[in-house]
This record gives sequence, structure tokens and C-alpha cells, in this order.
Amino acid sequence: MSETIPIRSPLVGVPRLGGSAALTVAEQPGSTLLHLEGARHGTELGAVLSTLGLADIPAIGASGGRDGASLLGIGPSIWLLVMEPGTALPSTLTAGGAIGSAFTVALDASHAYTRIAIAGPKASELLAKGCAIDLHPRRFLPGGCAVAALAGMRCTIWRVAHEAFEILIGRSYAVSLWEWLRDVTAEYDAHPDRAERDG
Amino acid sequence: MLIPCPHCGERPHSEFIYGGDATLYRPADPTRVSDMEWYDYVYLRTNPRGPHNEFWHHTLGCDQWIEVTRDTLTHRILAAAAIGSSAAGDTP
Amino acid sequence: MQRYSIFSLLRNAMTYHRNWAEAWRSPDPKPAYDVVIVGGGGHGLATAYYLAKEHGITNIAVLEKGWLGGGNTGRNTTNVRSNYILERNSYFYEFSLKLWEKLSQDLNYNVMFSQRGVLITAHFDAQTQALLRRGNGMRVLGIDAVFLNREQMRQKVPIMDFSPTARFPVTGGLLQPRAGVARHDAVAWGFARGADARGVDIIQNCEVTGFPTDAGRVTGVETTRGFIGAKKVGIAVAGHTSQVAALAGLRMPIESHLLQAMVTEPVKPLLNVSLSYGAGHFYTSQTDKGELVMGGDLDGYNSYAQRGNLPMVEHVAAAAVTAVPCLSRLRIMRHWAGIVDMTMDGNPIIGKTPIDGLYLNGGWCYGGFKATPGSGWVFAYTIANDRPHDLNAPFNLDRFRNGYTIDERGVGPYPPLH
Amino acid sequence: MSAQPFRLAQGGLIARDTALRFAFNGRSYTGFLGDTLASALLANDVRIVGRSFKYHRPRGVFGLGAEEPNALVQLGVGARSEPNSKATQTELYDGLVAASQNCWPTVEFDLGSVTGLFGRLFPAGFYYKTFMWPPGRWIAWEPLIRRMAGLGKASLLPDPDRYEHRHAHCDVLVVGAGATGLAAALAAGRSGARVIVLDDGSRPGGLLLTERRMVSDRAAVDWVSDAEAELQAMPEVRLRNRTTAFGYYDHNQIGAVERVADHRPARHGEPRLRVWHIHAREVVLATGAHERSLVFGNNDLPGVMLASAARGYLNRYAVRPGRSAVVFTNNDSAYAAALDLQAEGIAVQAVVDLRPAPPGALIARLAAAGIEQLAGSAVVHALGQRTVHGVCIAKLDDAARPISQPHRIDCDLLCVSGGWNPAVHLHAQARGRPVFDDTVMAFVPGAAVQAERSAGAARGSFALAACLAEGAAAGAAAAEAAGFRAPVAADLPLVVEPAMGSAAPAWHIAPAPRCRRKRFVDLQNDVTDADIALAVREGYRSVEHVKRYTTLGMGTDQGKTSNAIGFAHVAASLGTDISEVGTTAYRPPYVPVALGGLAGTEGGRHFAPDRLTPMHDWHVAAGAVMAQSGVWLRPQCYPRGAETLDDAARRESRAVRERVGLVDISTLGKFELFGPDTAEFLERVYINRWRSLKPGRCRYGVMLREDGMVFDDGTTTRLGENHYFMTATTGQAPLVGRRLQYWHKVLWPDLDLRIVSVNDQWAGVALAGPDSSNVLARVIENADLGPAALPYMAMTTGQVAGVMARVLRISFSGELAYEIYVPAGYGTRLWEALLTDGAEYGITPYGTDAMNALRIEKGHVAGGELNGRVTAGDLGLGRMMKADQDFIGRRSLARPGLNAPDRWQLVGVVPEDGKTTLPPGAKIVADRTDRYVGELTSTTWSPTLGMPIALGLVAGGRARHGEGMTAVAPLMGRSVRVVLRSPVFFDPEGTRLHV
Ligand SMILES: Cc1cc2nc3c(=O)[nH]c(=O)nc-3n(C[C@H](O)[C@H](O)[C@H](O)COP(=O)(O)OP(=O)(O)OC[C@H]3O[C@@H](n4cnc5c(N)ncnc54)[C@H](O)[C@@H]3O)c2cc1C
Ligand SMILES: NC(=O)c1ccc[n+]([C@@H]2O[C@H](COP(=O)([O-])OP(=O)(O)OC[C@H]3O[C@@H](n4cnc5c(N)ncnc54)[C@H](O)[C@@H]3O)[C@@H](O)[C@H]2O)c1
Ligand SMILES: Cc1cc2nc3c(=O)[nH]c(=O)nc-3n(C[C@H](O)[C@H](O)[C@H](O)COP(=O)(O)O)c2cc1C
Ligand SMILES: [Zn+2]
Repeated sequence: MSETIPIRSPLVGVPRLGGSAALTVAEQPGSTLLHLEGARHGTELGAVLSTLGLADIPAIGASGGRDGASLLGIGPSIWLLVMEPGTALPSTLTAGGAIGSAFTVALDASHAYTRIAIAGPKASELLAKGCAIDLHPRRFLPGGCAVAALAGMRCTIWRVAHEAFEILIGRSYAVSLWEWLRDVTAEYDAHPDRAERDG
Repeated sequence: MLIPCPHCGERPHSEFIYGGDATLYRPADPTRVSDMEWYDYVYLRTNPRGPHNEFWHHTLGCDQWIEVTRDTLTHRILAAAAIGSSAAGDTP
Repeated sequence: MQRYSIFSLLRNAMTYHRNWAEAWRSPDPKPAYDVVIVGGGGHGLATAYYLAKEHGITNIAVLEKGWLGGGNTGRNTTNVRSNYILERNSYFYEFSLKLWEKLSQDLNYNVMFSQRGVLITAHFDAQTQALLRRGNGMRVLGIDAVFLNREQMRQKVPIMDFSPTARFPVTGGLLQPRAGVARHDAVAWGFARGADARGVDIIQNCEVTGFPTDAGRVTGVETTRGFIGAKKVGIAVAGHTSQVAALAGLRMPIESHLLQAMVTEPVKPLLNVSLSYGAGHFYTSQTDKGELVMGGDLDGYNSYAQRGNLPMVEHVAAAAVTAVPCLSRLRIMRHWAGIVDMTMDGNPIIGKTPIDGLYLNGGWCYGGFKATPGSGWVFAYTIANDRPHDLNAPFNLDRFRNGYTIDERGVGPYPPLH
Repeated sequence: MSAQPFRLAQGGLIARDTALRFAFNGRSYTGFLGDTLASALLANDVRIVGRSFKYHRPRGVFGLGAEEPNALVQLGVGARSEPNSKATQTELYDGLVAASQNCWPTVEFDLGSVTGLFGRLFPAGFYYKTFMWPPGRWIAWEPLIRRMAGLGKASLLPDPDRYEHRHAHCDVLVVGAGATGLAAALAAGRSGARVIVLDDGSRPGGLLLTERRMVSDRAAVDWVSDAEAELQAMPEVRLRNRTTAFGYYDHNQIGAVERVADHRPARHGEPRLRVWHIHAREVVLATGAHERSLVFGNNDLPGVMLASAARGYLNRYAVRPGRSAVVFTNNDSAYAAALDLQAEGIAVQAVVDLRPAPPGALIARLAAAGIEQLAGSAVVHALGQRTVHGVCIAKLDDAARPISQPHRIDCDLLCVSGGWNPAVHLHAQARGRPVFDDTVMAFVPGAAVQAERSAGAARGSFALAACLAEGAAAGAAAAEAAGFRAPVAADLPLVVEPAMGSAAPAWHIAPAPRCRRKRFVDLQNDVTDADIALAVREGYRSVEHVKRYTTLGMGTDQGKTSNAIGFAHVAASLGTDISEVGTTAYRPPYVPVALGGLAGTEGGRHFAPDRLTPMHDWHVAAGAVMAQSGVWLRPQCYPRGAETLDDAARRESRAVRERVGLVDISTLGKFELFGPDTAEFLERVYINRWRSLKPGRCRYGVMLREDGMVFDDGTTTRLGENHYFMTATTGQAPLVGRRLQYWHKVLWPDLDLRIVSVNDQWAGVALAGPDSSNVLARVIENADLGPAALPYMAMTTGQVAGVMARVLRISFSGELAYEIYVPAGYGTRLWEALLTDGAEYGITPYGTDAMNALRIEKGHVAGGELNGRVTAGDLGLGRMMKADQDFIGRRSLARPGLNAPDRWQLVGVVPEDGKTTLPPGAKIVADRTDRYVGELTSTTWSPTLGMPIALGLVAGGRARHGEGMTAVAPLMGRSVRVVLRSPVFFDPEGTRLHV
């Protein structure tokens, strides 16, 4: 079944970004994503929420969930369900299962996005090089998410911890974003490449 | 400029694409309106020098059309709302 | 009119330039005129000038709400060209270009029309084909155009990025050799001086606030300096066309948009052609004083704020250094904006209005500076004869209703896209 | 390497233990860490730094910082060379190389200065009056003018440095870290607000660093360090030196440029400049003031210097700006300069004060210091050829006319102070209107429009005590306005303030009789008082006209030291007063900003992202020639061996016609539509019928704009009862997505449907050719491909290469063909499977060139034809239009213009001789050769007909099939006889589709 066949990452072949104390940037392959629209408030939705351990469905900009399954509010009655690699899906959360009927639209989006984890003390400084939203921890709390321009590309930016972010970028843009990241992370020694050392 | 997206909050206008005059009213049945009325809908604009009801599409954000009232002289934003929940004014 | 020449310059040097005459008077408005022109920009002044010169009508007032030439004429990037896609545009702008070629002598005022060529760069196949269609069309109509291949481009603008790592490699370019740039302020001042010398009253700080009519015919203008009678009234107010036309109860197929421009610090000659980048929103030329004048795309929203915003400035800068990497260390010294009157097909409106005796010249979008002499000439003809000249007949107001739009970009009734 | 003859033995804020070597005009010198290039040049007795713009007159250091009009140098060499760099703002670093500009052969002896001799021939605007002959030959004169103008030289090499942007948000932004700014930052910071403090200097302190003052019993400099330390300690406060706010934009957004690595080499990966986008709730403008000059003969000679600058070089840099000085002022501030200079052993010959009765306290202090004081007098002109050697001084009458016989005093330094201009630039950019204040004789901030407040010297409060108090108050008020409680500033630092007299109006000192020496208002652009008078005399009366006619304030300094003086001269010439005249518009940037900085990382490599298809890597590995198609990169063709691109495309298209090929169509726009009203929605947005479309069936559709022109075309497939799959053309896809939403959400919100873009989720492959079904049959499981189950324009699903796929029997090529869609992450898998199983059918990957050839043969329209000016009728698609229901654009179709007989219509075009290639982009001429009746829109070589063919648009073309015309391409010197025909060159009956 297709679920078992690994998804080919668009970042195969591009130079990887290593890590440093200040910053690590790495792709997070293998998560299962569902694009959800139009919550049908009813028993199915209830089932889905309880599986996720949520009392209520997250508002735009908020997220919630448990056991490696998180629901992100990314638009007006639009959500993204992010399931960590390897999390055994409760049947309620399969497109065929309860979630399929809890929402007007439940589409597999696992192939649509490339997921990039950015963590470390310099993480928000890095994002501030290409993203206009206010990342101050008072304003953008862990668990918060936002769809915004990063280096001019549309991204879902999800703060998973004080110093850790996840970026969901449209697959066809992934390489362009990665190359930008390569460029702007150089100063943190986030990758060994010394080619353009200067002075 | 910063546009307060009713869904995403304040964002630079470079995240948006402009959608023009939001006070236009497309006739329910275009066949029933005069050439003049149709011409007015497709081509004529009030183009005010002051408060202007307009659409913006949050292309690099929530991907929604929103309705904004903005002063075209000062660029002050007077109101912003999701489509339909028209706080921004008199679209039919 | 005191003639300008190297000799008059020498003569006046002897007297320490104390005896130069005024370039134009600053008269008070008369109670009435044969023709009142609303708007003291290049087009309004040129209209008055040609009314006097070509049609012998000299009892004219040009009313300017601010200082003459302070509108888009005073803030544009001065490209003068006739490299258009559509036939009607070609005829009109080529006519205007021919007037440019004699303008300094005609006005006895050096407008510094520098025919250094306007060059549009090509990077993609579809774009190359479009430029070829355009250039071939120009040539058929007798307008000069050459297509440069990559090598010829390298010769013409060596400072562009011809490296293997170029973001968008240059594959060619369409050059109009006779096109170029001019000294924008001089155009307004030259026409003002020429019109004034023929008896035209140029009245600054006089805003038109209304168009009294009698039985469907305009009788004059209300202004901040009182009523001024007129047999005929011509509107040439560019970015403010909707506002002014509304005073006469007319709705316009126009949106007013912001267009920005900027200049670098002056440097020694660096670029000898007016360059327009095909792979991004950036075009530039170097003034005789040495600054590179740059522009890009519209800000993209209705605006009357005659002032720019940072995103477009930065986008132009990005395109600039992408196209011409050595510009990166040049500094922007000033940036500003103008209010352009974007029509629904990206082309101007020059002709009669539903109101007798009221004529309209507007909708110049971001491209009316090159039209200044041509526009003034045909508008003067239209006002004098109460009917359009063949050259401007297609640019009538009715074309939108009748489906005869002149849509170079082919994007339809969405002004910011033109 | 020379000693530093003009360096004081001790003092100054320089690190004497760190000597720095630098070169100027080929000679090498030393300075110290903490120097600017200007202070180091003065320390080394370099007086002539550059040549002026118009007359090429020698010029020296005039100011201390951003206001500098004169000391512009060519900084650095090679790719990093930068013209017009202000020596006063260039921090000295070891190995710095700079040179004078705008001079030849040398700055000491510049041939260009002959223009000075004929200066009289070049009054303001002289070029408007001549160079008009021979007619139309301005272009012949132009090069001369251009060579003389233009100051420095731009490097012709690509810039090796990096640039970045950074976004920042704060409650309170304080611009300027002088006494006022520091006081403001402390007050705001103590409230807990998020504060950003910017200063364009290399360290905070502003003019305090140049003054010998005490702030609450500590030396001012120490007070500054304490303030700095306290601010550094506050977690929510950021203090940024070398960072200049250059623009105040809408909604309290401020642009600032940080000079990260101009004074030292960049560290690995670090940018040279960082441009900040700061969004501040509240802004405090503590930007200080710029000292003005005075207008008298030869007031541009090297050695003439602003008093505050002389004082700055002395106190901050421990540099003697001269040996013996005269101070010329109209206000108190210059007295401190005189006293400091005298104290350091520079013989101050006299303080010449325009005011008949300067404050007694000041007179007393001069007397105590043994400095002569000449009240009610003026320097009528400076003496000297290349630098100041002396001044001529005369007493004045009430009308500021010299009365006494001028007497001479020798000196090599003339300190001038014509009062101060508050730096209201940012306030004005924020749409405030500066107003003229008669007590300080300057334009001060008017009412604020944005959330902004000025304090200290920036609002005309020049007394240090006032600066500190206003700063603290402004900082607190800003924090409060941003919603924080600012503790009442307990300990305002104490300062002893010398009594200040008011400045004398000193805009214009009449020249001595018959004195023809030039008297400059704008030093950089060589604008004299005579130029301004001339402009007004010639009718250029608006201050904006004067500016443009004389170029007043249009230099790189934007008139910081000169504009106000110029406006006053305009007022004088008009006989009105300066508040009547007003100012010219203030525009960003406050200081010039490098294009690279504004571009940030968007310049060059990252300019416009590329979109890549799921099979991108495969294409590249297979040696495809990748071509930009909108934002996407797509294979144009896959040349083999020595094949040219044309050969490759021909081989590929032939392969499709004869056997089977596959092409990557992942770039098509893809949407899924859900909901009961979807069919109705499609009826309204497409020109053709949709309700009749059954599940499992596809249909080709055309969309119009409201003006009736064709907007886009594509196919839509009904996947289920209320579930549709729509494709749009690659180029229009984003626009189509927005329009679909607009039509739904804005026009018909009542329709119950949802539109989701699934562009990145799906990979698409078109498998085309007679053998396509055979190949597909091999890769697909549990799907019936038989003509009954899957006829033309039908869809099915199946397992392809082990993954669920959508298979649409659709053809763009005119062959039996399938569009196969699988989740993007399996795209390459699908692609490779097809190649493997297709091998024995000689399956051939094809690119956009071949795809074009095939669709042109079939008469399918694309980019070239869909130029936004064609109707469905023009394309021969009129029959598709439903008659009985409205759809977008329909109402516009009846207009005469859209039904004119001479509309350009789609035709096929072939060379008359059946072989000559058709020039791309050719126009088509019929009877008259000075007009065209149409054009070629797409040209190619037909694999089937084995000859060149084209699609074109021709006036009334549909009725002109068979007519002979000429395709002309003058640009290529080509002209080919052609015949018009039907646009469908291949299988008009579509038999190949229905096998
Ligand atoms: C940044 C920028 C770059 C451009 N670049 C180019 C280019 O490279 N090439 C090109 O060909 N074109 C260019 N243009 C367009 C060109 O500048 C204009 O189309 C042209 O100058 C219009 O001239 P005008 O005389 O019609 O309008 P303006 O020069 O704007 O004159 C109109 C005048 O009417 C006055 N007015 C308005 N309302 C009233 C009233 N009620 N009463 C009295 N007076 C009134 C205004 O004050 C103004 O002075 C550019 C425009 C901008 C803004
Ligand atoms: N005696 C007088 O007549 C007189 C006149 C003027 C000033 N002063 C003295 O000057 C001082 C005034 O204090 P102040 O703090 O108001 O002014 P200041 O000049 O001391 O400080 C202003 C600071 O702001 C910086 N700055 C200006 N524009 C900037 C921008 N756009 N971006 C970033 N930084 C910018 C400057 O570099 C400077 O460091 C006091 O010491 C006062 O005594 C005296
Ligand atoms: C072709 C051209 C060249 C310009 N060159 C300069 C220049 O060298 N220096 C300068 O300060 N401004 C220059 N400007 C900008 C003007 O100062 C001014 O900003 C512009 O005319 C808009 O007017 P405003 O800023 O008063 O609104 C130039 C403008 C144009 C159109
Ligand atoms: Zn949004």
C-alpha cells in the first residue's frame, strides 16, 4: 500500500545543513499530513478531538494534540493535521476514518509540504532575516503557528518550543527555501562549508 | 503598509495582492441590466481620494480574500474584515 | 521672447546675469478666456503651447493647483520611446517621438533629449518571441528597432551579469536607437516659457473646484481664486483625473496608483542606454548629472499619497543588483513617488466628454511623459476643432463601453496589472 | 609613513595604542583606532580632500558626520571600491585606501577647475539655454557634460559582499543615542517596554562626545558609558551603533541600515550591511541638529569648517583642526568651540559675532581666555587660493551691510556657525510638517501624524539640560503610550547650562562692494547666492522650482547644512519671509543607502524562487535542457549526443506520433472542488456546459474575464458526486486560483462548495502516442483501460507502480494519451516505471519544445495565442459557449468591438514553398507592406507534415484560408511567402483520439 512506500524528498541531493550549538536546520521527513476544512461539529469531530486529547478545535494560529499528532489552525476553518513519522494512526485519524466525515474536506497533504526543523538559540534570529512576524516569545508562544512569507515564500511556521520551530514549505519551493537557508545560516556555522570565508 | 488580516493579524502588505474596489456590485442577472450598467460594473471606478473599500488577497498568508477600508491619501486602515462578515462596509 | 543661445549667455555673463527676463510671468487670472486648461503639467502646458502655435488661439489660461511641473512631469523617469505592441499606440507615440526630435529648437529651450536608445532585455523564449513580434511590428510601420543577440548585448551593456551564474541569463534584447531620455523639468519649463511668450496666462496655486455648465455646455471653471469663464475647458491632470472629472459628474475607467522612482548618488558615466530588465521590475538610465534614475512596478494599490513605501524600493534594488551586479555598492540618495492614472486598458483617454466644451486628456498610466508633445498637439487639435485627430480618435472614452480597448499587456480591466 | 603633526599629545576618544595605517591619494599615513578618515586626514595635515561638483574647486573637511557636503572620497579599490563615501562617517581601519574624486590629474592640480575661471558662463541652468545646435544634436554635447559631472566612479566589478535584512518589533524605538536619546531610552527601558535604540555613530553619545561638559559631576563621556551600561543590562533593550534610520514609512515602520562590516572585515557568512525593518508601536526622534554655515566670499575654502566640527575633531579625536583660528558665528554655540580651541593652544585670533550685543557672560569668558571679540561684525570673505590663509572682517550696519573698511586677519582655520537645523527629516517623512520657529531661527517639528515624538536638539531644544529632560519625558511618554508604566524619572542628571542668547538672523551678509568672490549656499552642488537670486529673477519662484533649477540640496547630503539658508535666500529675493517660502519635500533615505543593502538576500541568487517539479532531479540527471517557464523550471528537451535542441525536439515529437512519449505536466495548476453546488459554480465560471458531466468523465473548459476575453483553459474531471478535479495552465494557475476564490467568496458566497489548491500534492505525467495504452497496461493494476471502460475524456483510478493513481484519458498532443497523477513524492517512481515498462516500445521523454510542436499541429492554443486580447470566437471556440446561462464575461460579448469583422482570428500558417522555416515573431502583411494584418504566434516544425508550420492571428483570418500573404521579420532581415489555412494540421477528425 502506498503508505508503506517512502515519499521522495525534494531535498534529496541538495547539500545538507549540519548543526551547531547555536542552530540546527534539518529536514523532518516521513510525517503524515492531512489538510482539513469545514469542521462538521458533531460526534465524529468529538471522536477526533478526544483522540487528539483536545477539548476544543484549535483557533487560527494555535495548535494542539498528543502522541505525535497535532492539529494546526492555519486558516478560517482550515486545519493541518501533522502526524509524526512512525506514529501508528488511530483509525479515527485516517482519511477514511472518523476524520473523513468530521470535516467537509479531508485531503492527504503528506506530499504537498516539506517539513524543516529549525532549533537553537539563534532560531528566531534566523527566521527574522526573512519573516516579518513578531517572534518575541511574549507574542508568539510555543504551540503557536502562522502562515507567512519566509524569504518571500509561503510557509507555515510552527513554534514547537521556546527555541524550536518547524517550517512547512510547499514541496515545489523546498529547494529554493533550503538554498536561502544555507546562505543565511552560514554565520552560525550551521554548516561546514567555508567556501565564501572572507577577511 | 501593514494590513490587519482578520485571520492572521497585522502583516506587511507585500504578503497580499490587491483586489480592487470592494463596492462593485455584479448584477445578479447581467442579461437584465443595460449596457450602461454593465459598462459601469466592469470599467468605471469611484477611485476616491480618501476612505476606500477594497479587497486584498492574503496570498502569502491564509490565502483568503479580505475586505479592507483604507484611506488612499493617508494609507490609514480604518477597518478590515473577513469576506461576508462585512465590518468593512457596504458590499451587498 | 528673449532668445536663449550661447551668445545671449555670453552677453548676459558681462552683466552678471542680472538682465535675464522671466521665463514666464505670474499673472492674475482674467475674468474669462477662450480656453482654460486644467493642470500645469507637461501635457497641459504643451496643449496651451500648440493651441497658440498651431491654431492661433492665444487667449488661454493654464490653471495649476500647485507649482507647474510638480506632478508626474516633475517626478518621472523620463523614458521617451515608441516601441509599442499595438498599431494605434505605435502611430501615436512615433508621432510624439518625431516632435521630441525637434523640441529643443522649437521651444528654444534645451530639454536635453538624449537619443541614447531604450533597450529591453530578453531572458526567456516566450519573452524573446514577444519582443520579436513587437520589434518586427515596429519595423513594418517604419519605426526603428534592432534585436541584439547575447554577444551584442554584452557589447552594449557590459555591466550586466553575463556570468555563468547569472540568475536569469541575458539571451538578447530589443533596442530602439532613436528612443532615449530627456530632462523632465525642462520640458515643463520650456513649454511654459513658449506658451507664455505666445500670450498664455500660466496661473499657479489655483485649484479648479468645479465646472459650471449651462444647458449641457461648460461655461468656465470654479477655482480657489474664483470663477473663471471659458468657452472651452481641457482637463490634463493625470493622477487626479477621477477627482477632477467627478467635479463635472463624470465617472472614469481609472484607478489612481502609486509609482515609485529613485536615484543613486551621482557617478561618472556608467551606462549609456536606457535599460529595462526583462526578468524583474527594474529599469534605469543615467542622468547627465550622473545619478542612475531607477523605477519598477506600481505599488499595486489605489493611492493618492505622493510618497513611496519600502517593499517596492527593495524589490527594485534586488532586481537592479541581479541584473547589474556592480550597482550593489551604489547608494540610493532619494526615493519618491507619483500618482499615476491607470486606465482599464493601460492606455490614455484623449478626446471629448459627454459635456459640450469639456475635453479630457488623462489616463496616462506610467507612460505619458514620452507623449507630452504628441498629447499636447492632438489635444490642442481636438479642442480647436471640437473633434479628435486621427491619431487620438482611437483613444476615445467610449472605447471601453464599445469593446475597442487598446490593451498592450492583454490583462483586461485590472489596472494594477497593466 | 608620516607622524601625525596635528594630533594632540593626549586626550580624545581614540586608542593611541592601536595605530592604523591607511593610504590617501597614494600616500600612506597613520591614524588611531577610533578615528574617522576625516579626523585622521586632519591629524596628518591633509586639507584638500576633494573637488566640487561644478567648478571643481578644492574642498576640505567641513563637518563631522552625516551632514558632510564636501569630504567625499573614493573608498577602497577594485570590486569593493565605493564612490562618494563621506570621510566624516568612514571609520578608520588598518589598510584603508581612499582617493580624491572628481579631479584630474590630481586633487592638488585639477584641470577641471578651469570651469571655475569661466564660472560666469555657467550660472544656474545655463545648459537649458544653450547646446541646442546643431538641431537634435544634444547627444553630441552630452558626453562632455557627463564627463565633467558625476563625482566618483562606480566599480564595474560584481560586489563580493553579502547583504541581509532583519525584521524587528518593539514598543519604543529611540532614534539617536545622544544625550536626549539615551535619556529617552533609559526612561522607556526602565518601564520594561521592548526598546530599540539606534545611533549612526560608532558609539553612543552624540555631540556629548565632542563637548567638554559635566553631567551630574561626572564627565559627560562617563555619564554616557554608564547610561550605555545600564541599557545593555536591560533584557528587553537593544542598543545598536552604526545603525542609521533612513526612512520613516507608513504604519510606524522604520527602515534602518546597520554598517556591520564596513569598519572591519566581515566574519564568515556575515553581511556587510544589514537593513532593518523595524515595526515600532511608538517612536522617539532624538536625532539632534545639524549646524549651519554662513554665506560669505570663498566660504568653501578648505579650512572653513563648522564650529561644532572643529570642536569635535579637537575633543573627540584629539586633532588640531588648524594652527590659528577665527570663529565666525551668529549664536552662542560657537563660543565653546573658541574656548576649547584656545585651551588646546590653537591661537584663536577673534570671535566674530554678527550680533551687536552677544550675552555678557560669553564675552567675559572670551576675555578671560584672552580672545578678541568683534561684535556686530562679519567675515566678508575668506582669503587663500587653495586653503584658508586669512579672513577679511568688517563691521556691519543694522541691515547687515559692511560699513567699515574690511581688515585682514591671518588664520588657517575659520570656524563658522550659522545656527542649527534640527534633524526633522524622519518627522517630515512620517508626514509631519516642519514649521519655522523664529526663536531658534530654524524649522522644528510640527504636529506628529504617526506615533512619533521629537525631543532635544531634534526639536530645537539645544540646551543640554533641556535635552536630558525632554528625552526622559519623551521616553516615558512613549512607553506609556505603548501600554507600559514608566516610573517617574527620579534622578534627572544635573547640568550647569551657560546662559544662552538667541541667534541673530544671519541668512545673508551683503558682499563688500565689487567683491565678486563666490558665496556658496550648497557646497556640494556649487550653488551660490547669486544662482538662487537668478532663479527667482527668471520666474522660478516656488522653492521647489528653485531647487530643481539650481540643484540646491540635491546632492548626496540632501542639503543638511544648506537647505535652510537657501530657503531664506529665496524668501529674501521674493521679499517674503522664510515661513512663507517653506521647505522642499523631505524624502527618504536620510542618508544614502547601498542598493545591495536594500536588496538584502533577494539580490542575485535568491531573486525570485524557482519551483521544481517532483521529477526535477531525474530530468537534470538525464541531461535535459531546463528552461524557465514562469516560476517553474521545465525540461525543454533531452538532447542526445551531438543533437541540437531542434534535433532533439524533432526526435521527441516524432517518437510521440509514431510510438509513445512521456512529459512532465506537474506544473499545471491543480484544484479540487467539493460540495453540492460545484457543478453550478463551474457553469458560471466556464463558457461551456457542466451539469451534464457524469462522474468519471472529463471535459475541456474555457474561462473568460468579465471583459469577454479568454482568461484560461484547462480540463475539469468529475471524480465523484460532489467532487471535481480542475487543471489550469501553468502560467495562469496562481491567478486562476485567486479568481476562483473571488468568484465564490465575493460574487456567490451562497454557493455551497470548497476550492482547495492541490498543486504541490500531485505529480502529473502525460503519456502520449499510439503505444501509450500498451505501456500503461503494463504498469497499471486493477484498472480497465478498454475503450468501453475508459473512453476518450474519461477517468479511472488504479495502482500504478504500486501507488494509487488518477488516470485521465485526455490528449493535448492529439494522440491517444493519458494524464496520470500520483502523489508528488511518488512522481519519480511513476516516471521511472513508465520508462522501464515502456522501454520495448521505445518510450521517449519529451520536453516543452516537442509538446509545443504537437499541440501546434493539433491547433491547440497556448501562451502565444492566449494573449489576453482574444475572444473564444477569435480562437474558433465560439461554439462551446452555452446560450442559456450567464457565465463570467458573457455580458461583454455583444459589444461591437468584440464582433468587428477585422478582429484577429486564429489561423494555421505554412510556407508557400513547403519548406522555408517561418521566422518566430514575424508579422503578417497582405496587400500593403507598411501595415500588418496579423502575426505568427507559435512556430514549429511539424513532425507529421515534415515542414515548418505556425499558428497565427490574422484580421478576419477564418475567412481567409488559402490566401497567400507574407510573413515578415525585418529584425532578422527575413520575409517568407505563406499561405493561411485551418489551424488544425493533424488528424482534424480526431480519429487518433477515439481508437
Ligand atoms: C515614478 C514615475 C515614473 C514615470 N516614468 C515615465 C517614463 O519613464 N516615461 C514616460 O513616458 N512616462 C513616465 N511616467 C508617466 C508620466 O510622468 C506622466 O504620464 C506624465 O508626466 C503626465 O503628465 P501630465 O502633464 O498629464 O500630468 P502631471 O505632470 O501630473 O500634471 C498634472 C497637473 O495637474 C495638476 N492638478 C491636479 N488637479 C488639479 C486641479 N483640480 N486644478 C488645477 N490643477 C490640478 C497637478 O498639480 C499637476 O501639476 C512616470 C510617472 C511616474 C510617477
Ligand atoms: N549649544 C547649542 O547651541 C547646541 C546646539 C545643538 C546641540 N547642542 C548639544 O548637542 C546635544 C544635543 O543632544 P541630542 O541628543 O539632542 O543630539 P545629538 O546630536 O547629541 O545626538 C543625536 C544623535 O542621533 C544620531 N542620529 C541622527 N540621525 C539619526 C538617524 N536617522 N539614525 C540613527 N541615528 C541618528 C546622531 O548620530 C547623534 O549621535 C547636547 O549635548 C546639546 O548641548 C548644543
Ligand atoms: C529624472 C530625475 C532625476 C532626479 N535627480 C535627483 C538628484 O540628483 N538629486 C535629488 O535630490 N533628487 C533628484 N530627483 C528627485 C527630486 O528631488 C524629487 O524627489 C522628485 O522630483 C519628486 O518630487 P518630491 O520629492 O518633491 O515629491 C530626481 C528626479 C527625477 C525625476
Ligand atoms: Zn491572512
